[in-house]
Amino acid sequence: MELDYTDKQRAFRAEIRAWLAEHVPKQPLPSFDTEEGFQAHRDWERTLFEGRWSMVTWPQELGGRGCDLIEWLIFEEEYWRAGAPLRVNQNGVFLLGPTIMDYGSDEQRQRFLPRIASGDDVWAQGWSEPNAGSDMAAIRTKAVRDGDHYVINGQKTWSTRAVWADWLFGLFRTDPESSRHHGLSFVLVPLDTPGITVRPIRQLNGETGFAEVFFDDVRVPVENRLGDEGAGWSVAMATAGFERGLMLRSPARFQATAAALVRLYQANREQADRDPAIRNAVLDAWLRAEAYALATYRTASRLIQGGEIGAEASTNKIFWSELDLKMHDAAQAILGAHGELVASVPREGAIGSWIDGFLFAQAGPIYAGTNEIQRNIIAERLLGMPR
Amino acid sequence: MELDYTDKQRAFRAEIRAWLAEHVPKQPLPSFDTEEGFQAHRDWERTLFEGRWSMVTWPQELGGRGCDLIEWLIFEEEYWRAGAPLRVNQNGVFLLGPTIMDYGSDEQRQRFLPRIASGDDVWAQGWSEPNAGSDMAAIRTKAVRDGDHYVINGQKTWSTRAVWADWLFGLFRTDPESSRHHGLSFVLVPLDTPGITVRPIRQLNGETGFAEVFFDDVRVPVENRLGDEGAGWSVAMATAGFERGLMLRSPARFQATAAALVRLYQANREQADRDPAIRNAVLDAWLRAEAYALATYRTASRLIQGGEIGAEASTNKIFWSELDLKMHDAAQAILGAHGELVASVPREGAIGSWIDGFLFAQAGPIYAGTNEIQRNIIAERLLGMPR
Amino acid sequence: MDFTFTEDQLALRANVRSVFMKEVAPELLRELWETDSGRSAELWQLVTEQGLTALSVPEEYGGLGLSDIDWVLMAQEVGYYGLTEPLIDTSWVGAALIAALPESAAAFKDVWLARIAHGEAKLAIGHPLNPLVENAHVADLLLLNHGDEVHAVPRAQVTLTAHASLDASRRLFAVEWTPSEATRLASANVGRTLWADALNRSVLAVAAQLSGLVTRVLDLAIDYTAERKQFGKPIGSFQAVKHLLADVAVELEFAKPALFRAAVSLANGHSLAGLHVSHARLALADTAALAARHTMQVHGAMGYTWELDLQIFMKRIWALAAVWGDKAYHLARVADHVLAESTVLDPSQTFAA
Amino acid sequence: MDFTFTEDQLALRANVRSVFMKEVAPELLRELWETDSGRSAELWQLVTEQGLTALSVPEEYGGLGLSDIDWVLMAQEVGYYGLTEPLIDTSWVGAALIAALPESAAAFKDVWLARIAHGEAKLAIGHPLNPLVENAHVADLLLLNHGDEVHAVPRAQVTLTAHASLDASRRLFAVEWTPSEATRLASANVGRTLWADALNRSVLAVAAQLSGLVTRVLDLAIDYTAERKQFGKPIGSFQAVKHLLADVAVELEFAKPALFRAAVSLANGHSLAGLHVSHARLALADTAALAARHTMQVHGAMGYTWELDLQIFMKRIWALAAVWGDKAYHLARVADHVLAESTVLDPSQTFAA
Repeated sequence: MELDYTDKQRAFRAEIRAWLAEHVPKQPLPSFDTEEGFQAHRDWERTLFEGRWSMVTWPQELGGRGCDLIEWLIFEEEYWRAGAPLRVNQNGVFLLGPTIMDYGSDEQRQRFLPRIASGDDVWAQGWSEPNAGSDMAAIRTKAVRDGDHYVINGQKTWSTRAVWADWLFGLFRTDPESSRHHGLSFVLVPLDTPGITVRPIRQLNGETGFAEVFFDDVRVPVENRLGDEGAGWSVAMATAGFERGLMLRSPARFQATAAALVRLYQANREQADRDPAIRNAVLDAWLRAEAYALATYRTASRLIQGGEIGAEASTNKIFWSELDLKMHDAAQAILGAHGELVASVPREGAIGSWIDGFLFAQAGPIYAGTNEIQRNIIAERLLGMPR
Repeated sequence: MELDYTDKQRAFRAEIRAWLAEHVPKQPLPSFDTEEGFQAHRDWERTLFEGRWSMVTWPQELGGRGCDLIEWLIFEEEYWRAGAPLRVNQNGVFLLGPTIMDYGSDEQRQRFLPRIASGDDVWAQGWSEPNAGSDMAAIRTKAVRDGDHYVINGQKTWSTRAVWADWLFGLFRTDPESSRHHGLSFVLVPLDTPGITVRPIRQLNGETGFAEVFFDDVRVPVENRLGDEGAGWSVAMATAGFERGLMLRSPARFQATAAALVRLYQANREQADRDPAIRNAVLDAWLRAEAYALATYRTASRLIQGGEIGAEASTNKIFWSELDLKMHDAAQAILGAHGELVASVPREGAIGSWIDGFLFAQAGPIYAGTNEIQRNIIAERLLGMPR
Repeated sequence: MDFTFTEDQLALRANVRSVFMKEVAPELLRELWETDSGRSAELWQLVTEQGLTALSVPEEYGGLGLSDIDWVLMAQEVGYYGLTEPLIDTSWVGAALIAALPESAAAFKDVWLARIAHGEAKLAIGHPLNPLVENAHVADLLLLNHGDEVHAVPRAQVTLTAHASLDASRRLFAVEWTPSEATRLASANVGRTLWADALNRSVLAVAAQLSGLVTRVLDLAIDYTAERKQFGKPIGSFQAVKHLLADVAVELEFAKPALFRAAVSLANGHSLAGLHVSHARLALADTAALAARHTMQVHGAMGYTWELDLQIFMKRIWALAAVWGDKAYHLARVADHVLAESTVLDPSQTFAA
Repeated sequence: MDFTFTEDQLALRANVRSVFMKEVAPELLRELWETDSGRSAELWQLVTEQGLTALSVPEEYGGLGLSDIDWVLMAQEVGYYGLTEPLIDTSWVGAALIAALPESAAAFKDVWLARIAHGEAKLAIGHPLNPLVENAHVADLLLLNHGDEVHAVPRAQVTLTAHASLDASRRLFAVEWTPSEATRLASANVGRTLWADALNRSVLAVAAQLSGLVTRVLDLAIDYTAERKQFGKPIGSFQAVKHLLADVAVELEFAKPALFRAAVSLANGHSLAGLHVSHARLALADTAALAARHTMQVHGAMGYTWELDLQIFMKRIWALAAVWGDKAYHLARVADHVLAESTVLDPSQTFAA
């Protein structure tokens, strides 16, 4: 057990810190749930790519740096510390990218990965359907084989980034006779294919972070399938594992919020200390953000030594989503009567005002598998309790 | 809505307060889970009876005072305020007594009620069996009709007071072909009947508040059945309703604990305020004890006007049991390193030291139907959610 | 001792409820979000016709002379249906404040209480506990606090700056104004009591609205979880979903009696009315925060959408969290009582005046 | 940067675990409850044979020279199996304190470190944070604090008064003694650092035991809920029961890394070792309280019995809640760091020395 950074790691931190200091936009970008903001964030992805910072864990030949997970954590720490923009292509960089590396053909790797890295292709998710939310195996949208193509009919929903994205990845039922998680395939779909209709979903804050996607005889070449036909479920499980696990929410994100919360408390201490429990909530937030970072370093160390990610992906999901709620509850308690005001209390970093963060935090225990589902998984897989 | 006490109610309060001031033992009685303590508590029941205070809601002709529920609440408030002994015959006075009044024959009323009132018969509960806990309808202990008798074979467990009590009431399967809540009968069993073996169960604190009761060809006259043969479930549900509901835990009990907690906090304020959240916990305890009293007055008012007790019995059970846990957690936090010491921190009132109360509070969310079962009941019966 | 509402009170509530159910639909609330004023002349006429504007105006001024106990039931319905017309500030809190003005303001009382009763005036109330004044833009008259003095200022004499709330129904304004002899209705000495009462009444009104809001989000969640199916059955049949909503039901069951006691204490001028009001406020704010969280959770991603009505009521819950005093403020009032050496902590004091 | 244990460390743990599993059975713990001393010569011999008494005694004194990082794994097992021999106070905290004594105490070190390594001495430690001294009745030597001075007092020179804990395994004593030149091992100036380290090490030991205890009660609960049936199926298949235990598993998953970081910081003399130790202690105390409550709940009434082993470990959890500093004490240490103006709150500082 060795908890010091190596000289190489320190140098890496210094390099990214310096680069970010120079390149991070001085003014926050507009929300990527607007057309203008989406474009600005895509441009930022290009800037990152030019600095070879867009996907540091990817191999050198793909424009990455071949970083291990510890370096990735350092990168994320500096990224959030600098208040750099949110990653509009998170779906591509953190979810699809690693999945293609593991399950894609050489041709697919060549075709898709560079355009993810450069921000040329921004990706949307296509998991959920109206009747397949927590119960993802209930997917019904069909992809019927017709020669060299699949013909897709049906509907996806909660498709993150789909309003402005270029491509969508998702699970489709290629065997019409199948049920549950059999007979599904993982298919990549250009969102400009004829027959696709994207209907934005307005969310709590009035913006449109996700969309419904309707498929009406949409023809997609068979070579867009990732993995074997009918083997989509296991491919998707790998992707979902990345999602819930290490990549979706890096600790640095919550450490940034916790640090901002401490500063908010310090700046309003007289107001805040009228309720003596607020100090405890602030300290607890900081400790938990720290604990989340420690657990991630521990998992990263284990993975570097050849371990595999397991049910701790589910414990992560519960921990960060509940921490995020608690931190924003504490912030609202400090802000008191000013808490409900939309525009008045911006906070440092990229997440916008506290009330924006408060609304966004509400979604945490729901997306990427509700926390109830995660608790089932923990009980059954980590603790071995009966189904 | 009229939230003042009447002159008659005020006079009643003054009367019981004066009587208690004169009669409550100056030294706490030994625990009624010991032979000596059981006898001392039975004597106290007799003292109460002589003062016509043993069951104030019972009719005058049975030695009660015909009090309504508001007067009962006033009685309880004064009883707990005076730190009077726990009621060793709670099962008889609060659970079986009202059940006999509703479901018993005249002969049964004559036979059992006066001896409950006087403390001559102390009653044990016989609900649970080893495989029928939360799932009470899984009862298997048989009572087979043989002429004028039932012959009982089987086992009960968690039988409160059974170690020293005179009688046991419980549910037995009188129709051997039946299943679930059909074919059960409510039977009253003298604990000195041949064939009964009582094996005390040691609980967390090392004492024996309940017991296993084994029945080996135990013959009980048919006239000991309460209600019709096979109708035991509905009789028991009425009893269990009293148990979870108004009678089992009067608000005054928790108000007494909350007041003691406030005094503990005030006496150790410097120590306690090192953790600023403790003040909030103390205030929250006081408010919740107050809320529990208010809700009970509201239910009592409704019942007096002819309403019926419903799923709020389940909300009560959850509320007081969680409140009791929280109050004792707060007390332990105030006591700090002294909290684990068994003998050193007695508290006013009848419940013994804080650590005794802490251990006892652990049972609250479990007995009389676990809080998980209560939440199911609330969801299904109060909120109308699907089974 | 009788902790139940009268038949009359329950009948009045049933009537208002059936009217609101028909006329204050979520679609209307959404439409009003998009309008400049956010307020509706039709809704105001509706509450006037229902007699709500006259509810607690004394009979000698043409009102119905009802009490805080009647109002608390109305305010629950206001919360349940999400009404944001300035009814409570005008016809409950404002009317009560004006009715309590000393004899010296007799002429003012005559004019304004009659207008209020007839639905011809809207009021807004400004108090240091709230940084902004709700509904100032549609008020004919603003009752404003100036170091405990009570001032009555026509809208024409104030300058308003709008501030957006996360709840688009709430219209909040910073108010610039100049106190003068002409605007002063009551001195600081007299005003102190008037403001204390207005504060308690406003806090009670917030608590009552939260009570209605909790019931509303619970109702929405119960309906949704009965219809929505996953894994082949309604999600409402899963224990985890049941327990999330049962938790809310338990808290509500024990918050409502505190609300009703507070109404009685306030109506009767009970010396502990402030304590009782703060108790109700604390219990309902906690319950409402839990209700928003748990009902959102059982809605899954649907709860996060603009499309479902849940958002309307969740946002109201969040927005009301610190209106008329935050948790710290009300907890301090409780501490002042409970921790005072002179306080007798004895159950016989639960209702004592 | 490598946040994993070495093969050697894990092998040592596996060995100790298999020995404890066989030799430190719940039945033995129950038997010891009934004895006067509550301690067992056989168990002490066992830990000596396993090399645990020599674990962190420096090699030059005949020990194994291992570190706090090795010890934290051992202390988890001590917690899991409920061992209450004075092993941690003697061979970890006590040995480290004695090893750190200045050269002036060389003769004392020679004698006592050798005795400790060979299992020939038991120590008890007295510090103002704890009102009572554990295991004083079986200690050959008491290390006692006197205004930061370190005193070493043979048991014959102290007067003991026993106090019962709710955990019958814990034997606690008020200690009367007279500090003198003869008993003083280190001045206040030197002692201050020694005591600070002893305190941090003891806090870490408590946190590690709590970690083991949480795992133990979880294991008991998982077994029980798999076997116990209600409504025709194992209660462990009910969602409410699953979620009660999953909640504990989540908290434990994020408390353990804090525990291990604290061990590394302490072993390396990290300037923030105290903060890291307090973090681990807070996280594990909260986790353990939750674990006791939730595992008790899923056991139903059985959990409330003397008969089941659950009580042995729950009571230990409750008893350790405020040993070597309560929540307030450790939270204050966190506040001193986090809220200091001079502190840089930056993720690059997570492991910084």
